[in-house]
Amino acid sequence: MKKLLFVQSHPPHGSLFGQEGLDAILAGSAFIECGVLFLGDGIYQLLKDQQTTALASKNFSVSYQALHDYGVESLFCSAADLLARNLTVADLIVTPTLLDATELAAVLRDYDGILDF
Amino acid sequence: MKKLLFVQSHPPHGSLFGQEGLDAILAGSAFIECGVLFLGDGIYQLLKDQQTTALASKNFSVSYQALHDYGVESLFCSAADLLARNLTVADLIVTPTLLDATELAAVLRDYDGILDF
Amino acid sequence: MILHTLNKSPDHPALNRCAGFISDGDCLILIEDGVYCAATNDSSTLNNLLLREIPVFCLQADVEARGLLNRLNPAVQLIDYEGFVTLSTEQTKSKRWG
Amino acid sequence: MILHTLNKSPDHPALNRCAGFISDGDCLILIEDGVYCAATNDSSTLNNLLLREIPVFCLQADVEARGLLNRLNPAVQLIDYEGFVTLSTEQTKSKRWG
Amino acid sequence: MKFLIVVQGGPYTSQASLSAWHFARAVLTRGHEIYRIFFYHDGVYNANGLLSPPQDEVNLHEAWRLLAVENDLELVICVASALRRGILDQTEASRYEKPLGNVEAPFIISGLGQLIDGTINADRTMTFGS
Amino acid sequence: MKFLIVVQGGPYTSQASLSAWHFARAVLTRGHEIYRIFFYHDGVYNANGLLSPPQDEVNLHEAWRLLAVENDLELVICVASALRRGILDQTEASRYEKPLGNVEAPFIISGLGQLIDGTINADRTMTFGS
Repeated sequence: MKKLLFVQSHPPHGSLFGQEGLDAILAGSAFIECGVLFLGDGIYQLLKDQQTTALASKNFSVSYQALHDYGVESLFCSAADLLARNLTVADLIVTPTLLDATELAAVLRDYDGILDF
Repeated sequence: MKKLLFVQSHPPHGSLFGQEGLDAILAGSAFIECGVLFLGDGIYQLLKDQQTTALASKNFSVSYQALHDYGVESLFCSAADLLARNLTVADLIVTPTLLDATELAAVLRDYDGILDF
Repeated sequence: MILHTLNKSPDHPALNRCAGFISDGDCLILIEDGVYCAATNDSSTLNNLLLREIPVFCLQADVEARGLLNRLNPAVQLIDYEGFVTLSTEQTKSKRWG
Repeated sequence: MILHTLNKSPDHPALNRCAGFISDGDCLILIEDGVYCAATNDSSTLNNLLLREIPVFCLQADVEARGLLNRLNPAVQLIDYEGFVTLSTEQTKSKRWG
Repeated sequence: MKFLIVVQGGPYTSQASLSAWHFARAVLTRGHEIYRIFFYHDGVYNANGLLSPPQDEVNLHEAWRLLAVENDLELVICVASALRRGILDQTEASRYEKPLGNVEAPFIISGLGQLIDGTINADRTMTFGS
Repeated sequence: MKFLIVVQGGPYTSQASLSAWHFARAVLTRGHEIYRIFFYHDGVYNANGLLSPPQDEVNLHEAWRLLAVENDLELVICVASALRRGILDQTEASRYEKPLGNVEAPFIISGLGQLIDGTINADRTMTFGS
């Protein structure tokens, strides 16, 4: 195997999928080339200005800024998902590559393995 | 409190909500007048001919036949939910009362408390 | 009168299903991932509820945690957990959607 | 080529989302609550996949447990867990939807 | 007013436990009474005394325990939900021939009657689920 | 072929564990190899030795244990997922000053590296989630 794709499809804080998925991405980056695909509500993990003090939840999303230092450069999301949520890349902590439906399917084909969260 | 409504909104076997919800209904019937509302995929709990041997899951749905013996007579479902799933009451283990949107909202108002599963 | 709580994003069928069960005098509080339902102004389901003058609330801690403080439909009211408690005392019962 | 597994009923957005990611040569297996997606013949999403000659399978144990054996879209193929394993060896990787 | 709070989600996995805990504190702050907190479905995992989250995350087991001890609250977990999920007190552990349980006071294992009793005798029931 | 099986759902709560167990047995029946079974997220609850389901329900902990013992399989649970959910072996119990853990062999607590190693070295990865 050469490249591993992690798929984040849950919004942050409502469940632990995002946080434990990110842990897996960071672990993966030590062993192999990794990409991350944000699908559906998963893109909300990247929204700026998450203030978790009052909720007493962990603001894990800030750690996405460290992905670059871990050598994880390939971040993808669906342009349609972003648009449906009234978001632009300027609203996000890091800048994923915006893809259309054909390009998204190609990303799944391009990677040798997929881990879903 | 005079009457308690249990709402079943999950299909059977995929999660434990249906089975543990039914346990609560049976427990409730010992203390108070109970009604059951099947919403959305919850109506699938009542589908006949569930054969769980190969899956090794518990066929809890047959216990709905015992509700009558427990004094639980008020079973409701949405006519629209049934139609959307290509089902009729003949497909069901027990026969709930089919309600339209206005009648469903009235059921929620009519009961003194609601427990959701 | 019913306090409806909803904890799923508009990606899920909860908001649309819930809307049909909300009567005059009821109110709706969006909690957890439910606050995403108020993150855009173009949800026809939510706007229909607001047009019917159904009070719609968002739990502020959940809004802040998700970075949505400046993105909410302005017709939705922010409350804290104490406000949530007050709402539940004002209504006679509650129904969970999710 | 990808084996797509889907475990949610059509009430959830999984089926529609998944469909856009299925390429020629891929196949789809409906498991757990996913088998409800094949319980009606009028799912345009599923029928579009079948028209594109994407093979669609249902896990028989899940179908039987839910009482759907006589209610399935006839274009969907029933398989057991061993057939599921065989599919996963024939495709080069898998993607979970739910 | 007296509140029954029902927790149906496991700690961390869903936000249900955290929301319920915030709500319970607000009930007390507003001068109301908590009739009982009933843990059902995955909610019973909150009673597991072995929870050892990282130091930068809330320990929900400990948070419930403190809230109960300081305010004399009843924390009841459903026995049927608990047993199949491996949440046992010492009595159940002995019955099922396990070396040691993982549930201690103020969490109490009891039956679904406590859920029904709560809905009947509390003025309000609030359910938090996943 | 060698399979990595990833289990992300808790026993009973979701069907994920039951599906994964059926799939694992079929992998062996078809003459393939199981490289590892990795329990992540709520999947770690399968490792809890205290599971005591009713007699008419499958004991999933016991089902995994037997499958592993009879076929010499690796059952690995993620340490971070396990600790915050109160799933501890004796070593972790001692470290966190708990009287006794609830995890024993053939379940092994290890890190996420075992998940990544599995995806790299197995021929196929199959994930079961809630």
